[in-house]
Amino acid sequence: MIKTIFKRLLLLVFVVFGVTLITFILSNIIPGDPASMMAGQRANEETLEQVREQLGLDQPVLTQYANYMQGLLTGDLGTSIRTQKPVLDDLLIFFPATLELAVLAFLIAIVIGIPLGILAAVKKNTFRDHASRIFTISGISTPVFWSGLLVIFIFYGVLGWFPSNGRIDMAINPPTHVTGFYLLDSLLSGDLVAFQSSLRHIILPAIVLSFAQLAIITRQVRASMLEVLEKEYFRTAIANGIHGPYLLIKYGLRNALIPTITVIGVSFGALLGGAVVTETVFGWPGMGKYVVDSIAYLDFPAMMGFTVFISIGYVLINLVVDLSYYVLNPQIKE
Amino acid sequence: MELQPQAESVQAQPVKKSALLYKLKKNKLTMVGAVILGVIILAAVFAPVLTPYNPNMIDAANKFQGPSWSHWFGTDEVGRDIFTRILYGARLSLGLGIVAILIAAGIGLVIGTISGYFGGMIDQAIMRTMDMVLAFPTLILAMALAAALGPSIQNAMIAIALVKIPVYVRLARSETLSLRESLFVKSAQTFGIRPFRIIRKHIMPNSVSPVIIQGTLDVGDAILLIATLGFLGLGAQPPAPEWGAMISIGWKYLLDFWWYPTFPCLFLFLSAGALNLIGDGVRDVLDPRSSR
Amino acid sequence: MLEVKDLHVNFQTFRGTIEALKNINFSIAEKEVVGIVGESGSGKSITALTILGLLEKNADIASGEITYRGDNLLALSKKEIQTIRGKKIAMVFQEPMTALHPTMKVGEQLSEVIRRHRNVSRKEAKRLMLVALNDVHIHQPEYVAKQYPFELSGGMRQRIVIALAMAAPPDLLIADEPTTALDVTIQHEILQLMKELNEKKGTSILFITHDLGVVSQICNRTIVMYAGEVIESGETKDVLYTPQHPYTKALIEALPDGKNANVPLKAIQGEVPNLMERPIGCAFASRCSHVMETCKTNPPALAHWQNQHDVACWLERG
Amino acid sequence: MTAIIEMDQVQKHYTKGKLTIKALDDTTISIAEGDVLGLVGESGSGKSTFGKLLIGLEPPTGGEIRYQGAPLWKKNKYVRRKPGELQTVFQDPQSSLDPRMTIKEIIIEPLYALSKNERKQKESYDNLLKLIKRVGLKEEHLERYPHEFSGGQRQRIAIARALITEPSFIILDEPTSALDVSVQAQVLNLLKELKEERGLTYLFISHNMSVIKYMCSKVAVLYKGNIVEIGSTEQLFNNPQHPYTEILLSSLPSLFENKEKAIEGFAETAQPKGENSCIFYEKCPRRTDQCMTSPALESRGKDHFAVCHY
Amino acid sequence: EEGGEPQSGDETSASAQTLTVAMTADQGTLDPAVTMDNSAWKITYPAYERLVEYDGASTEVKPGIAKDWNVSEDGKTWTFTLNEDHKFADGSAVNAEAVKFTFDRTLKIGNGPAEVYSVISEIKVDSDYVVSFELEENFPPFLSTLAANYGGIVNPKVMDHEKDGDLGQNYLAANTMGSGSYELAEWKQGEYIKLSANKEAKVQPGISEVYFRIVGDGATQRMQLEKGEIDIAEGIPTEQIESVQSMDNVELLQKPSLLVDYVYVNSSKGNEALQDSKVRQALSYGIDYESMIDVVHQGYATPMRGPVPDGLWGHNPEAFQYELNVEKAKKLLSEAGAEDLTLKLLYSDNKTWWETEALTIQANLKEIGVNVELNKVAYATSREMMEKGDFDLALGVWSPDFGDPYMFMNYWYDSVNFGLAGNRAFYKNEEVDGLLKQAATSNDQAEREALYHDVQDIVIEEAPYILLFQKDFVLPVSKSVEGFVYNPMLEGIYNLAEMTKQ
Ligand SMILES: Nc1ncnc2c1ncn2[C@@H]1O[C@H](COP(=O)(O)OP(=O)(O)OP(=O)(O)O)[C@@H](O)[C@H]1O
Ligand SMILES: Nc1ncnc2c1ncn2[C@@H]1O[C@H](COP(=O)(O)OP(=O)(O)OP(=O)(O)O)[C@@H](O)[C@H]1O
Ligand SMILES: [Mg+2]
Ligand SMILES: [Mg+2]
Repeated sequence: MIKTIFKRLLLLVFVVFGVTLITFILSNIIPGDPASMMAGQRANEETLEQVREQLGLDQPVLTQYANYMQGLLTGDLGTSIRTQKPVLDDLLIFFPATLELAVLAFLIAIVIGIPLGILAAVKKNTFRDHASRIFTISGISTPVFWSGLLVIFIFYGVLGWFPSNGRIDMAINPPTHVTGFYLLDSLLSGDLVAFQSSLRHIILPAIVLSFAQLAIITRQVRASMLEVLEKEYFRTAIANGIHGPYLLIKYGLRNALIPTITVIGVSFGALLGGAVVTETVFGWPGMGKYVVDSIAYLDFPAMMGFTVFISIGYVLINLVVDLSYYVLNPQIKE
Repeated sequence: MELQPQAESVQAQPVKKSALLYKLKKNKLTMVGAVILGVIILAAVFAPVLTPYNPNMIDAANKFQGPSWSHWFGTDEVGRDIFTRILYGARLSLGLGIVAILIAAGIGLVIGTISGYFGGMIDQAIMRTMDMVLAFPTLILAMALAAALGPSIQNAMIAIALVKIPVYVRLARSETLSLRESLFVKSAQTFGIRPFRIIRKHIMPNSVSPVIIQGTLDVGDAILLIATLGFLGLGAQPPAPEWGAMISIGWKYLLDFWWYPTFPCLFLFLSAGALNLIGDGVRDVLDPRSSR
Repeated sequence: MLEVKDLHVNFQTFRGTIEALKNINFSIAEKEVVGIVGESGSGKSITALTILGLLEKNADIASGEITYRGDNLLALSKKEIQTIRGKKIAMVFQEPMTALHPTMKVGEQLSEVIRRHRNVSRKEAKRLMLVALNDVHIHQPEYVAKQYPFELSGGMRQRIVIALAMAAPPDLLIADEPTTALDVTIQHEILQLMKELNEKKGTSILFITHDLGVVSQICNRTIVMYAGEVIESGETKDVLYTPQHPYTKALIEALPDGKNANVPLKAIQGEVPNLMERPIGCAFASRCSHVMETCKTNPPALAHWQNQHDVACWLERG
Repeated sequence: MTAIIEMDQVQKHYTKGKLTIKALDDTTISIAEGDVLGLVGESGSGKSTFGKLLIGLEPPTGGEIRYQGAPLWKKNKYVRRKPGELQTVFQDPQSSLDPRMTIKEIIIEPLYALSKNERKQKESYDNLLKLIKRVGLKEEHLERYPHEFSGGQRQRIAIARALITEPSFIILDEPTSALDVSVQAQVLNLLKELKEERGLTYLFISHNMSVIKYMCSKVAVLYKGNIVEIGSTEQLFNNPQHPYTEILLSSLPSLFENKEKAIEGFAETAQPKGENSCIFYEKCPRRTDQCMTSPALESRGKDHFAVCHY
Repeated sequence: EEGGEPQSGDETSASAQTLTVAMTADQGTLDPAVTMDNSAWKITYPAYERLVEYDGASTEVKPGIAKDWNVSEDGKTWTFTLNEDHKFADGSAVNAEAVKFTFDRTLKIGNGPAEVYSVISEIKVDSDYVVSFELEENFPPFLSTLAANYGGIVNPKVMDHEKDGDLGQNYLAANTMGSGSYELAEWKQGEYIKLSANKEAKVQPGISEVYFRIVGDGATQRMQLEKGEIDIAEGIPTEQIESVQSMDNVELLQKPSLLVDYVYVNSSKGNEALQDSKVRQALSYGIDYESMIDVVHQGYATPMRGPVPDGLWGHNPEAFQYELNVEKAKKLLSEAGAEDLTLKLLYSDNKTWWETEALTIQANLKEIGVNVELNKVAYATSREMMEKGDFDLALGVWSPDFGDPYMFMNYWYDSVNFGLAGNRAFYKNEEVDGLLKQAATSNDQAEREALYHDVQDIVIEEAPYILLFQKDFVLPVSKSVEGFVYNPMLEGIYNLAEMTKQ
């Protein structure tokens, strides 16, 4: 097991290398000139040259890449063309916010999605199954900006229960930075006011963001559960008097979990990426907006940095997913 | 000693077909899904008959009209009839979304089962490549691919298909890992059946279920993604009546002109729902056990 | 203790309705060991599954009543039947290979069931689990407890399944071909174990098998099924040594007697009828060596022959 | 008669953590062409493992297995000389059948390992019909799926599948344990006929001694991964040499045996004191101090060997 | 906090000391020597002072740090005498050295702003409070450029923050070091930027704290405005403006702006037919200007008259303006032999209304038989395509950086800029070039105005641009806010120091 983990971590380097290389190649394919974006509309050729030189864009692509990788090894992700600040600094500001949102959304999706999927499977083709289907499909097929806006309109505009935007009230000082997660940090520092405020701020976007993943998890759990419910051993367990949650979880869910975990792992990446729209709608100060702006601006250092971050996160999560296969099905050989 | 064949031995019936029908009929929800999708498709095909408007005709005087008899779903910011645009858009959006996912799911299933079945170096190579693809934020990758392939609607579709492949690879592979150890696969191995046939005949049909579930859920996402690419100039160009684009432009008007984003959303929801119902049905049909 | 009355079970399939059980009547008294024998597909397993309410969704219990100590099992609510399964009536399934949770260690599976029925602590359950494994003659119980089913031999799995069913121990044990995968020595031990359970704890046993040898060894009474019907029943020795139904006779003749390896075994000619289109008359008519005209048109009912020995055949009634 | 299978000091050990399970330990045996070798033994004694090594499902951890003189395993890689030559019927029919294939597809599946011509020829519908009728299935079953059958019917499907390639050597792992007596009779008859017709060789794994007696020309008795006795069926049944064989024979429940005959069972379990004691020491009713050292395989007559001091 | 009562967050904004502005996006760098993004200027402008300032709502300048100034005969030397009581936030004096430092720094950094000042050849410190600029050539708009954001005087102490020879760029990207009434107090990225009063500033503001809050979504801004959580909402699109008018607590400011919306007609590199001025005229005749304004901006815009917008000197109210005339357009096209014309219209999502605009143009031109294909691309891509001339028609907006018609006339029509910003129409006319050169180097405003009028007549006739409209500045502002004066040169910039709140 440890050997496998170690091997996979080595491969992580390979993945990051590949990801950056591809990004780099792509950055040269996508039409657009970052220098011109930076120098502004009215810059003349000289200024452009100067900016290019400054950004190192005048060098051959391979040299640029080599420079980038060299920087990467020392933890230097370069300087953003758009914000003129080190990309790492920018990402460290935005990443925790996105991560906090994604993790919470993720938890919501799992906590609701798995039981809902089990229920739908057990009650196949009953009212409850259909209700869960409608609920989850509306989750996946209503775009986040639509549902997000509606939620803001209802819970902020009409009812006024939740704030519309931001991570915490402007008047409240954010908790001291430990994890970068406001919810955790405020609890750690015992600042209940901050906790309450950040909870109220995160709840709507997290729910909206979780909605689509919830659908996927629910449907996948349902499908795999249905397969398990038909298995002989499940019937044996019932005949032996096993029933209730233990039956559903240990005998059912456990064996239905492999495809579910797989989509969960994949969807966590999607959550990080999908946070973009949610963040825009809810004015959530996360990476999503930063990246979208960077894309529009062709801010490659920022895009690369983001990609590196996400890919490391992604690979780590899916490493856990892959390892979980061995636990979930001991017959699978490492 | 040879056993005597029964005199009244029944003629081999074309059971397969009847089994299919039986299952579909029994699965009322699948029928519901098929009917919904069928109606949408028919409406799209007969759009010119069903609506007097041209989907791209601008009628500035009638912009932002609410739903009425003359404009069932109202009009948009330049006075185009939303109902008409939804019908015409169905051809584009549904078609592209479904095809993109079919491609992605198909390729993903093949690669995933191969990767899972062979394991070892092949598996590592495939999965790390997939990790790379997946690790990219979908949008960046789709954008880059669409840009590299050249902006056209087909290429946008291909880009989305490519971006979506890894999900299916992972799903198919995870199922394969378990199936590979099952006795019926092992017995096929003992016959000396070649790996590719084992994958095709034994692994794929048995690992297709999560792929179908994911696929039918993904179509809606693909439609929205096509719209996003459209914004970056990489997909369908305006004024193509594409659902995703209608939604993404229209959502800003939700509070003032609710009908604008809502009806396209509704159709996306209906199609996604219908596809999902059909997907469940297909899964059932493919699974002989569920016919009992 | 258990009485099955007029049981009819059909399966709805797209090909039509399968009449899997037709007019089944039998009972099991306290402390009794009853055997059901019959060809493959004769409805033995379905009978067992019906008792525990574990039929597939497409099954339709057309009529009948199964009373267990006064309760009609078929009318019980889900909650009520749950308290009966495993604790009062337990079942050993036919196919040991797939009857175990594939990804849970066998010890864990067993201790869970023990905990459910005996209300003991985790530690105690573990101890009892090891005892139970030992009871079914598993060598190195500590080691095997930590193995997954796929790491065990067929016979070992079957013994685990048996241990599971006997965990409570139940009042009635339904054992559906529990020893098919066992070698004779172990089979012998398992049969001893069941006998012991029957004698010491008073557990009644419904023993489904097609191994007539086993039946002769353990069962007080034997029921012979054919095509979803009971065609003969009575004291084991009566049924086996003085079989009345031609089908029963044929079954006995089909056994290799261990004497002459050069003479082909006497298999029963023909096939079990298609349960979707039952013949109008006796279901065995087409294979029967003593077939008469009436057999083809009139189905014989199960009728008393002599001291508790019932037969469904026109022949025996002259 | 030439040996079709030769096993030389073959062992298969499973290790899990510190424990090692010797599923098969230093087994040397050969199966002659046209033989039916019965393999009996306690459950878990390694019978199926024996089969798995031959069919390529598990590599041996030691020793060499030769099929028609050529090694079957080369460095954990199974060498298949000619597909369809070696076939198996598994103990567990349920999980050995692909749930998503119809019976017809399942049965003809092994043909896909053959050359196209050969397949075309064996795949013919008549051929198929004949085959399924021989194993007691009906034509209408062909389009059904495995779950629609009873346990016995499934095993017949598995047998039909093994027969379709017209193999020369079949491993039958408890092929009839799931069958009712009537079908068992049909199947055994069938197997026997086929053997005569085609000169097949069987490895017949079973625990039903009367079936073994009926089917086999030679019998090997396995105990805890070791062959404790091997000999022709006649000799072994009439003159068992190893105490375990005796117990096996006597515990046979049969309608025809005298039920009153006292069964000589296992002895109370006794822990062996040394590392090298006889493997049966623990349960042997005739153990003595001599058994503290392990006995060697000795000849007890023509082609009859046993591992016992007595 | 049940039942729709105001959040604790708006207690702050309810206070007279706090103003909250909702803006749609976060800002990039705040370094005046780097940023070319005028939405960032709303933060930097109040944090810095310039030698001269725009005067109220007019495009003329008034004294700022400089109390007076003069220009040499040849127009090449500008001398400024500074006020002696302006102080940076750290208390140090704003003097001639600081002025010289600022401009030297900008030129050395060499980004977009340097381009504006590229005419400067040398800056001299004549005494502590007198500074003079030597220009390479006569450049009359020079004074005006000093009032723009890049003219903000930076505290030379920024060099204390220099890293790797970046002249403090990194520091100034997220900090301010000026003498304006405000300084940057806090910047929570992605959430808000907070300005607070600069204690050392000469002009002390009435509102001590200003929050620029990032609220990406217009609908949300609207709800926040209605609830009084914000005072100014920048991001409400004109389609939703109607609903703002019904809010009791909000007033809608509407002023003509200098933001001009037009179509580049690629006169050299696009479709060959476009090289014929008749075709270009036909296009200009093909647009329904009135309805365009209605559809695209709900009427919140003014039709153009010539390229120089109303509100900037040099504007000619008499200039010819095309009107919709389908017949004429068709006739012109057939004269030019350009029937069945198909043109590619390039635009991006840079401006929210462009999509509608493009659709309308497409529909309009269809009437005159010109088939328009829409080509919507990412902003950066559109920039590159424009640079390369890879389009037939392209949407553009333009607003002046300094208050001089030079910003329009010279940028757009001078072939010096052929294919560069402004002249993306790839327009070239030697006569025009000559006149523009003359206008750019004369120091006589009347003469310049006349010259520009002449040029306008020619370029309107030649029609390399379809001049669509001059967008109105529309801003919903809470009624509690007073003293806001809109200066068309300072689009999106607030005169915070003069504003108050009840
Ligand atoms: N779910 C089902 N749908 C349709 N037919 C079924 C179903 N389950 C069982 N049957 C049919 O019912 C009949 C009785 O089956 P059952 O399993 O009781 O046989 P059995 O007596 O246990 O045979 P065996 O000894 O082979 O296990 C068989 O013909 C079988 O094909
Ligand atoms: N994959 C495995 N991992 C670990 N141990 C295994 C594995 N497969 C088999 N064994 C062990 O090997 C031994 C022999 O198993 P095998 O299946 O050969 O027995 P068998 O003689 O066929 O028994 P039965 O008659 O019960 O089928 C058993 O103790 C079993 O637990
Ligand atoms: Mg059965
Ligand atoms: Mg075995």
